[in-house]
Amino acid sequence: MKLRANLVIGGALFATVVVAGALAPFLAHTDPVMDANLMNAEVAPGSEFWFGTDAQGRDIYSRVLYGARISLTVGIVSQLINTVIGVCLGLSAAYWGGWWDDFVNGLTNLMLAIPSLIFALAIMAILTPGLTSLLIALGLTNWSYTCRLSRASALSLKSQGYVQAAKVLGYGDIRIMLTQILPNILGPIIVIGTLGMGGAVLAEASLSFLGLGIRPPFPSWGSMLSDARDQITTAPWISIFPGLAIFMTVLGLNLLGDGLRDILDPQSRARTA
Amino acid sequence: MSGEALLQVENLRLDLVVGSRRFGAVKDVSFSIGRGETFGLVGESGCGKSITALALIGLLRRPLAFGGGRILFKGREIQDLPGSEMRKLRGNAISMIFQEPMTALNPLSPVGRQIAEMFVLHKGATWHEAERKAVEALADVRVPAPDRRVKDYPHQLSGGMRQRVMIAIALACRPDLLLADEPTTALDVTVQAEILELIRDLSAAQGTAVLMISHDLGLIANMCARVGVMYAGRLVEERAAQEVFRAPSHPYTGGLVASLPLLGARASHGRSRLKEISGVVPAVTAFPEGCRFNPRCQARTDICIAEDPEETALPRGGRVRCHHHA
Amino acid sequence: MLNKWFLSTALTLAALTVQAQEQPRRGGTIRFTAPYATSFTSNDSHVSPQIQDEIYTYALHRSLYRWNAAENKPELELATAVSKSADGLTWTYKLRDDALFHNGRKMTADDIIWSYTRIMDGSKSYPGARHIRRIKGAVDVEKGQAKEISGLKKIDDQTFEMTLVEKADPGFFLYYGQTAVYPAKEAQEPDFFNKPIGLGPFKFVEHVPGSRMVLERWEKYFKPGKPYADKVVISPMGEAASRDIAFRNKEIDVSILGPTQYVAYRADPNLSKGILEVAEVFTRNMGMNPAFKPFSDKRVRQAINHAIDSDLIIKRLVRDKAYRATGWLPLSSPAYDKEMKPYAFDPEKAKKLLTEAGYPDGFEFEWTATPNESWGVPIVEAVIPMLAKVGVKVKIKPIEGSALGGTVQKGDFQAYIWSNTSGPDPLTILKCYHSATPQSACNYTTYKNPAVDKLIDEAGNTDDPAKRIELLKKANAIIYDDAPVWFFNYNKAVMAYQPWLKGLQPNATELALQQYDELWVDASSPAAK
Amino acid sequence: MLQFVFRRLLQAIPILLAVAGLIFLLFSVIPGNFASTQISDGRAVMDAEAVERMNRQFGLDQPLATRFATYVGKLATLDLGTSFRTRQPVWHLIGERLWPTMQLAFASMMFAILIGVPLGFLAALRPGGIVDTVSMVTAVSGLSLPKFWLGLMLMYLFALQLGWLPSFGYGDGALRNLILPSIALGVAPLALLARTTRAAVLEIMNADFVRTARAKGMSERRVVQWHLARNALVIVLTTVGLQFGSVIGQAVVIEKLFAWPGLGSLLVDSVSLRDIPVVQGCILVIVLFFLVVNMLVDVLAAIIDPRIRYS
Repeated sequence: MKLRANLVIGGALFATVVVAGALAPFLAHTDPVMDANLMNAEVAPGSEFWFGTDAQGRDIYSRVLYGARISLTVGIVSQLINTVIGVCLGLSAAYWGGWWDDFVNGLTNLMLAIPSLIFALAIMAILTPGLTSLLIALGLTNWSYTCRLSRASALSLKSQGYVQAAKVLGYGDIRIMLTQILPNILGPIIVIGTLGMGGAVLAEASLSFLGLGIRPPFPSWGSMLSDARDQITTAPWISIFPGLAIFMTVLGLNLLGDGLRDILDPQSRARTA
Repeated sequence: MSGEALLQVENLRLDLVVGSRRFGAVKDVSFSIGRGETFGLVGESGCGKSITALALIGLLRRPLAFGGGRILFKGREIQDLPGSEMRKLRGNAISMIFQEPMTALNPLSPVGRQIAEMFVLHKGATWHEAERKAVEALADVRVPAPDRRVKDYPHQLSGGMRQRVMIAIALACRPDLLLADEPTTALDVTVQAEILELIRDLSAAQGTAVLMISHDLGLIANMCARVGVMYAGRLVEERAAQEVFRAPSHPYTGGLVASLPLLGARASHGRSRLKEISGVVPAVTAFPEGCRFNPRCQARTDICIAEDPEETALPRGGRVRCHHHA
Repeated sequence: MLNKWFLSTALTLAALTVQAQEQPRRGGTIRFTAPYATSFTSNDSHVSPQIQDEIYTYALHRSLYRWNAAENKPELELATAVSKSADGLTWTYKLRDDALFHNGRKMTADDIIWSYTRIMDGSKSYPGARHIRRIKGAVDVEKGQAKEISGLKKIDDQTFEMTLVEKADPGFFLYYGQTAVYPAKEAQEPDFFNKPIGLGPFKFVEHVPGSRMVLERWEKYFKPGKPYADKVVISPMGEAASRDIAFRNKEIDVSILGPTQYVAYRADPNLSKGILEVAEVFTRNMGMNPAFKPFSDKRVRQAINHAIDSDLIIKRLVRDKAYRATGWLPLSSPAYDKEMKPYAFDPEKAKKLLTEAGYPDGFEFEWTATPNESWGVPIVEAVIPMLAKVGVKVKIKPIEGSALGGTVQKGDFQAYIWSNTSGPDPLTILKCYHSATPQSACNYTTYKNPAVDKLIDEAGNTDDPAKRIELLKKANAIIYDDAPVWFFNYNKAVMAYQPWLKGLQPNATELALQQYDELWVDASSPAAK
Repeated sequence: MLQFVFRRLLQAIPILLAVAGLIFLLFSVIPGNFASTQISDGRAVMDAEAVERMNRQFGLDQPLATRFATYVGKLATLDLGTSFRTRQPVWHLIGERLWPTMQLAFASMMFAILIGVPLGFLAALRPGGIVDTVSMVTAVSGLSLPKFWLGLMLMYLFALQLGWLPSFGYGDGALRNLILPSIALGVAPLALLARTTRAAVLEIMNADFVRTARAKGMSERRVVQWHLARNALVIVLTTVGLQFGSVIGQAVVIEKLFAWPGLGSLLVDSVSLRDIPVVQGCILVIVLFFLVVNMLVDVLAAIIDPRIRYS
């Protein structure tokens, strides 16, 4: 019952963002980059500009729509990278064991010990600020939980009959990992990935605040919010709408993750909460 | 089973609550246990025997709920007792041993303290006294070096030892009734016999009545004078233990007995699972019309599908719930 | 024969202070902010070239000269008189005999010579070396070939002689905080910088790095009756939004404003009463790299200047917190030419110039920009559509604020947008456009024009100040026509101050640098005590 | 117990070494150098020769292998090097900043624990109830807010509008100054702790030993006091330890916003100025701090949970 509410509300919020991003060219009123028009600078929200305009006179409504693309890209791609890294390392460590397992364990502990925002900050400073760099920075720094989880789940599955059977049948290691083990541990991994997407969207905002986020021409919500922070007392709408968009998206992803967890991973509520 | 039964259960009904719907997980179950008597409840998992025990001790949790009937303990109705009254009985007059000795003890607390809690709760003992009594209680359940063991944590003990601790807890306050829910199922075969012997000896010594719950008919037969057989939330047969084995009256009981490899030789209980009865126990939400055993019954006729059989008293004592009982 | 003139230090207080009528009140705490970073570098003023650190140096230390904000020129601070030799290279200073370090010891010529020698320590790369290097023999010390700067001679305790490498007015480079005078002996103690002492109006109390520096009145400061306040607390606050809230919450006495806050403060009936504006010597510009083919053509560079509606950007985006640039030298420069007119906004002409230069369909270039609100990406974003109208496409190359200098120095750009100092000394500044100046120094657009070289050389050699100004104006005009950069604007620095803070000076070199000995707080300050 | 602590200490050493190597490699390829950042304010001017001299002075002209050897050699003697910017030992700079960061980290965790854990507890006692719904919705919302935005809002509300607290700065290290930044930093761990506690309590509520406790005839209050609380605490503790990591990470943002003189703001400044020795030192100390906190948490957990102690 409550479980459904999580899923429905979270899913609806997330779907809204996805649709907004996908249909941005149709829904947007203006081009988010080219249509700077200083004659319209800092117009308050109204019938012409639904969310008002920013200091450069750009339509915030349109920019928020296009921003959905960036935030979704950041969330989805960085989490995909994290998940792939985490699952590959975790599965192979559990499956092969030995020195490789020790190595992966060490690496995971190392990653856990460096706060991920600081790690991402370092990577962003090394690469130049931009979308690709951000995807790399966020994609390389948050896989430790996924890795631990997939390793632990894979370890418990490894000795099970059907995996042993697959071995006897002469299936290759990789094939067994992908066809026999992976499908059975996917649930919790999807949950972590969903929650991680929200984290990535927030991390983008934090990095923008520190001057190391995505820079133009992309209108990312984080950079919009960060750029508008000294206008909070004078033109609050410039930061309120991207702020709300971030809030809605992350809230949606968190609720979705919770809801998915109740369905996909009922046992491990406590550990990954 | 003289007139003054210790426990009397009448038409007990327990519901599984799903949303606004209630399913009778246990229905029309009646039995009684006399003082000092050992009564067995047997049946496959999911037949309602464990929740019956939980209902007796007032520990039903959502989504299960009390649905009707009466539970008389020493002649007093206890099914509607307020929480505080029930707590005075629980552990004190009625206590319970669970199936899983591995998890039934608090892992963060020394076993001595977990036993001592009983004396503090029910006997108003100070912790100091209680700890001392805990050593005695451990000695009673034949744990070697009890004065040292009391300081041990559950994970330091073997499964058999833990079950002994559970028994010590359950019998600490010398209850009138002990509910033993599959007390040996999770244990090594070699340990099982010792634990059963312990329960039998101590209950006999203290005059404690025992409700022994198990899926293992052989075990029940060894321990109990009388046996109740449950299937899909109903008590289908209730008779003296020897009678049940000699001439099972209900087809389900017949199946159970037939599945035993050799009476008395309880070498490997694991083998005795009810393989010979084809099919599975139906889900609570999908009990069949008519006799609940009819989909699996080889003696099924039309009436079995159409009508729910009434309880019938058997000539040699006991009851059965079957249109075609032997 | 010596060509002699004296500079008086006895400047009237009235000329300097903004609110001169009131009688300064003694006591209280001045709660200043250092707005350019989240911390100070250290307690050693020689170590950092940043304005941020000069903000505390102004309270703690003194240099040989000080900047007179009211008259917009340097004046003697630690000396009472100076004389110049006929060749204009040797300067003789008569030091004041009432300047006491915070331990009570009197300053002598040794302290100045030692301080300058320290700055030239080649193994330390002190930023002030850039200035001291103009003294003869300083480079030898830097290279380790000499122990002493040959161009510095002590005559007696209160007199010393300084010989320069070339003609220049030392006032323009020896007023920086990086050339502050330390007590020679004491500064060599190992724990000197835990509790540094100087000649300034306030002495060091504590420095909580990243939080604040606290200083208290130096009773024996050489200016009688000064300073007024008992204490100065300077908080480094790099985050504009936090500064805004702290200022509105009356927790700090001053704040440097950006464009958006400038608008907000002007619109507020209370806050608008406490705004100090000054035309600062910073020129905002887009540098164009002639190594990038289109920008090697003067007509293209002019076309860019014509294609951008700078006035509109200044009005709408910079919120009038800037003055339209009419050349490199800014309004507050002595060589500013009032006759110069800015490039007109004329897309037609821009289009024509581009066509003449062979780019009828325009071209695309990469524009390196930092996140800076006044001279970074936000400006570029507003320019993009304007340039698009004449066919020029812009790709923004975003870069971290601190990486800009290094990138430009290496010539690793097609175009950049920056804010460069364009004062106070016009000669020093225009030398950046001398072809002999390498790109890594400050000729960032590798500008080269023999006519400009000649004018600058002449200006450097003349002894007649008026003639020098004339020559520099001419050079400035040529540079303007060559348009190595898009001349965007001169910064209008804006400081918001609380009504109780008095004595602020309109310092055109950098508004955040205030002489604390002239500041005072009236009784209405929460920290008036 | 001592043996346990000792073992955990030993485990930390390879991690520290790996971190040291990793950050050295990362920051040896970082574009730009300290010298050239010095002119980015457009005021200072420095020619190529000066830049080169400075780089030579900092040893940046040496080949990578040599630099690494020097770095490792210094580390072996616990020398973190000298700051490019201030020319002071890195230890000295870090020493000045460590206490404020620890204050902030501990204060925000205390805030998170003192509110989050009881809240999660209350929520779990009546799952689906009003307390549960409200607190969990609030928790998820708290998790979904960008930190600096939240910080700004707190400043705006409590400092500017209500005038209750100072909006920025360390002051004398007084509690007044600590409150707003700790709240801004503590909201996310609070939310996570509330959720973890709730989940842990719910899980343990259904544990067999809790059923045993009820079967003993204990009141719910006793069940919670004697059995449930400590078991939930072990799960919560682990989360607390891990949350310390993200709190120290996020402190970077909050310290910058509130002008808090901690390691985080030193780190950000040093990254942008390419003051590499300080960056390396800061990260090492942050990691060390995290490891120490987690070790303490583990020791605490081991005191409560004998299974950890003996495994």
